[in-house]
Amino acid sequence: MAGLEDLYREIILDHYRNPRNRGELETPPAHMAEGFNPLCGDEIQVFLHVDADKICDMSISGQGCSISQSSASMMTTAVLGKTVDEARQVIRAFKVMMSIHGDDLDGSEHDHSDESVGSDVSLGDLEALRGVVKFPVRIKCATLAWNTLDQGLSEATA
Amino acid sequence: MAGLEDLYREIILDHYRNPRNRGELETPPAHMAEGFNPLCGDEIQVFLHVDADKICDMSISGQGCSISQSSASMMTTAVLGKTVDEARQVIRAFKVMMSIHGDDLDGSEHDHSDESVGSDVSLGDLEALRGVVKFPVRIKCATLAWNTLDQGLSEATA
Amino acid sequence: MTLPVDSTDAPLDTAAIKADFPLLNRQVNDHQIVYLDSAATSQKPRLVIDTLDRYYEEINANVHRGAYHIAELATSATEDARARIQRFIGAPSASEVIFTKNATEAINLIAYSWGRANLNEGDAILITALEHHANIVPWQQLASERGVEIRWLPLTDDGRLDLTDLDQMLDGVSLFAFSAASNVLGTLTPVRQLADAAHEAGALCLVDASQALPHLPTDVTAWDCDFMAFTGHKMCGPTGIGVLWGRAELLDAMPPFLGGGEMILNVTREGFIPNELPWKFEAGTPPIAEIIGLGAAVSYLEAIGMETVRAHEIALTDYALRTLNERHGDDLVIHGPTDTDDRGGVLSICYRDIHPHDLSQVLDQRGICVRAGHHCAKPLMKLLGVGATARASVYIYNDESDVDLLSDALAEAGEFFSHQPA
Amino acid sequence: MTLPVDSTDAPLDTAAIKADFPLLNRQVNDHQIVYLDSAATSQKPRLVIDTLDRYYEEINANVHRGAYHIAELATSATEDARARIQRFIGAPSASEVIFTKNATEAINLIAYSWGRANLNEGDAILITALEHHANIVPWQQLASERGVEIRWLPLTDDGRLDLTDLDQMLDGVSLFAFSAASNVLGTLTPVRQLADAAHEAGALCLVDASQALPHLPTDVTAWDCDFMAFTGHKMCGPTGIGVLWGRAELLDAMPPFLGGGEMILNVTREGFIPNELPWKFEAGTPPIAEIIGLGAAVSYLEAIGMETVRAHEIALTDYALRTLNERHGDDLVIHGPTDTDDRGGVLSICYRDIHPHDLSQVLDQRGICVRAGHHCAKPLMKLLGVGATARASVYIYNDESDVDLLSDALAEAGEFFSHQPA
Ligand SMILES: Cc1ncc(COP(=O)(O)O)c(C=O)c1O
Ligand SMILES: Cc1ncc(COP(=O)(O)O)c(C=O)c1O
Repeated sequence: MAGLEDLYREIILDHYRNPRNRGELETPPAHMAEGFNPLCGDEIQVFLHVDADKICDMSISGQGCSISQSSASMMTTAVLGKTVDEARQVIRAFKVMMSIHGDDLDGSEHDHSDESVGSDVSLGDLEALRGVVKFPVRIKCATLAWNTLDQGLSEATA
Repeated sequence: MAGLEDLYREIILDHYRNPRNRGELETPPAHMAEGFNPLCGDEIQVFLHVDADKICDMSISGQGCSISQSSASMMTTAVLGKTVDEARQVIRAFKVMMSIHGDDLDGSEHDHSDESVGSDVSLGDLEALRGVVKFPVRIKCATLAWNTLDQGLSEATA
Repeated sequence: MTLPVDSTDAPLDTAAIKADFPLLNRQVNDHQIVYLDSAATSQKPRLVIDTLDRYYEEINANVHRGAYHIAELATSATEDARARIQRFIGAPSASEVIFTKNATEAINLIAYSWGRANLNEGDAILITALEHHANIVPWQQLASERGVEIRWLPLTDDGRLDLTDLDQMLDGVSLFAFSAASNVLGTLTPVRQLADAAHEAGALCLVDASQALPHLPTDVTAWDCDFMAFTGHKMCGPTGIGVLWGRAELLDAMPPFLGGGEMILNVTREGFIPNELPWKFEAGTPPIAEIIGLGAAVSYLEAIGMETVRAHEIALTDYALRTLNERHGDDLVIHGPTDTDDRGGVLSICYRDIHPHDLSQVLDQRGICVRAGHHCAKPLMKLLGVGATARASVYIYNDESDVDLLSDALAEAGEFFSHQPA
Repeated sequence: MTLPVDSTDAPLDTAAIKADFPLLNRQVNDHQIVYLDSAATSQKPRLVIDTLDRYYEEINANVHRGAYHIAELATSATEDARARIQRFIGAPSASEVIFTKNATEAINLIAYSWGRANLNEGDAILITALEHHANIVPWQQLASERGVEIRWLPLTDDGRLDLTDLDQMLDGVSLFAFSAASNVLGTLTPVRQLADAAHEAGALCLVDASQALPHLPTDVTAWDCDFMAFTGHKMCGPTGIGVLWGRAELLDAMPPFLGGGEMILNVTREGFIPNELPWKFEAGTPPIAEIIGLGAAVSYLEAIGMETVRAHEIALTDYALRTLNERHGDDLVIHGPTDTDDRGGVLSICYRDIHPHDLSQVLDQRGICVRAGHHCAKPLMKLLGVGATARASVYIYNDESDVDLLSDALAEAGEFFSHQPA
């Protein structure tokens, strides 16, 4: 079917079928953050173990569509082992990639300082999710894990 | 101006300019009932003195448009001195005359038993208000005093 | 603009009906649109769209306040619509028909006005396991404010209400609030029986008829219910309009909800006197065009005949259940009752292990509109053990070819996801 | 359909504007309609009517839930409208723009959610003597429930707010709720000054901008207010749509009001988690067509330019005050401020001893639409010592000829009532 290949790239379906870092971590020492996509009912739990400012362990549970699940899986591989600051940079870079139609309602202009911050960071496999931007309702699927991670990092380091 | 003559008949303007039985009665022995037309802000107070089942005294205060004021004035001349039952028959007859577009929302059909009850009663001068039916928003003006009287009779004889 | 001819016995001429709905003639992704999401919102016939236009172009004026000609026309069009809706639902009086912005506001009105005036710590209400959030959250808000208990009537395995312990569950309950039709399972509930049980137990009942009224003949008098809520946009009407119907003596005894213009008889600095029904519960400028538009929607449905609508949907649902199950076998699960006597045309589908959101995305490529998600019924989804379903729902303008196209697209979706290298 | 060209400095081309409004081309009682009741509701430009049609004919679908194409278009059209309205009112974020059914619901939302969470016996709120019932009754309901005190800021003789004792009256007040423009007197209130005074006293402020937003450039940031309510139908938009704007940190801290779909993140049997702003306060299917229609109304007004609108209305009001007073002398009383700096184009008229209801009936025979009544401001009418006024109100499509026709008709009405034999 035409068009769908932009959305369902191989690597996305791979992460969907074989999610990395799936499961739960003991809390504490880990911290759990929960996110909901009110659109489609996707729910996600992000377990984070932050030690000495580093994400030393991380896992994902919950359920959702291929986009939200693969995005979560790729996210874990992108930030696991990174410092909190580095992880935040990846989050920002990912959100910039997803922001053509905006995930939230903060007006219509983009903050270009954000974009330059983002552009320093290589997103690697996550680039495969760029096609999601052509399917605006799916952006919330792709960003669900990231918003939940963001929230989890704030809580875990509060 | 064409059409308006149907509404503003001589006798109506006469009762408007020279309202009969205007004023307040002492309560008790009289009873006061108050009515509002939320449409145009008209307010009316009907003072009723019912003794031995007869309306032995009655007066009107408040303010409103020519239709509501003249209707109230004519009403007093029509029911003053009558028994409560007779007054209720006049009320019913008047409401039947006004009911082409319905004062309230009790469905679309008329109750024909009502109509036959009404037709026995002669409305006299009040017939001049028949033209109001062609101006549906004004029906509420014409019936304000009557609904208030109705309520007052129920309260005064309760 | 002609109304469809009443033809209670003849089957529905879906082609003619389809032609009345401008949107159904559009293309999506190079395919003629196949709209199977009427449980979310129905499409609108030309009659309703034209009625809105005529209102704005010819009689637009604020209502109940103006003595001039167009204000009078707007007022009587509004009250005519109210009377038409009254007759459509079998209500004894138009003064019992209260306009809200949607079914959700109608239920909240009951929860705020009747609920806050009558329910306190120790009181209980009964809802069911298949309710929409609109008939859950207002009660949870009340419960957390007042300590009111919420009980949940369970379901049978095939998604009907389990009435085994109904009387026991109703014991001590002040209100039984339930849907006449489920927006997830299609289940039709035995409204009269539930109302009788409620009354037997000394409880009032509130029927959420949002999914029933567009599809079935409805008569509040025959149902013997106390309150009923429904929403305009699912029954060929415009957005922005819903209805609360309630028995006059109950509504009369309730305090007002929203305060402002229209709902008062008098205001002084010291306080206000509420207006009569129905205006007492209609604060502010009403959704005038929307009320009149809903009146036109009712005319449209009446001209078809609600018996005919129901017969059409039974036949089409039967066809869908049969052909989809035959073709897709174990790949497909359709939740809810299997007998069309117990259900409407809402088909909640799980297909293989394809997430409903992915499934609906693939169907969209063929112009097929189905909804993926929790359908605002998360407690029910949890009970079904699924996070989401793909929901196809039919209405007067759908026919067997729409079901066939859905069936083909399901197969293609299966292909697409299995052929992608893993 | 073309938008009027922005022409901030040039005077308004009323003939061109009039041509955009289909209803203004109709006849009433054999006269071209003269619509002078925009304070009750404005007429709608073709752009808005067409936008509603296009929504229903091309993209009608429920929002925020569907993955298919038209649902996506409906969702983005809704959110685009929100962003356009955000910019129109100078709000920092679109998530602060909450859709309600009208201004009345917006004010009730504050009274129920913020009010019930924050106000108790011993607390006080300040309103003014010129408020519409929409900004009185919700507070009276709260007051009678909670024992909250309501204070009334008085007026000067010419109908402006009397600020002499403002600081004193604000002492101990939690909320100052006032209109930016009066629907009876036309009075414009000094919003920024009032907001500053409220903040100085530690109070929040709520601006009822229902009569201001259609007529003036509005900027909530410049006003520095906390909440603002307005209604769509008075600003060229459809019926059934209003807006509450509030500062995000206040809205975030408030409990939800109406409960149901859309306003939740999650629901379990145990309770619910509210959604983020703005959806937290938007329960149920929103008035989708109406939101998009209001967005179109804002585009229409922006294309004219709100500075131009205001300049036009100053000029026209000035003309009306001058010519009506000149011609009718002592026969005519026009309530409210005499200086167009302090007022908009709302003219509340008493003519001889003719009751306003009778007056408007006579004007209607000439196709002239004015409103007679208490204008949902009974406490103000009492203060003015009148039961009712006849109110003529102007907008972008009115011109001097409309005022002249009104003036002629007043004279004729005087004739009619004095020539009838008494
Ligand atoms: C000053 C003012 N506030 C509030 C309202 C209420 O607006 P709505 O009836 O659309 O809720 C109006 C208009 O009726 C008004 O003029
Ligand atoms: C069963 C049921 N109840 C209530 C509602 C709420 O309707 P609305 O969103 O129009 O208020 C819906 C639809 O969304 C529904 O399906």
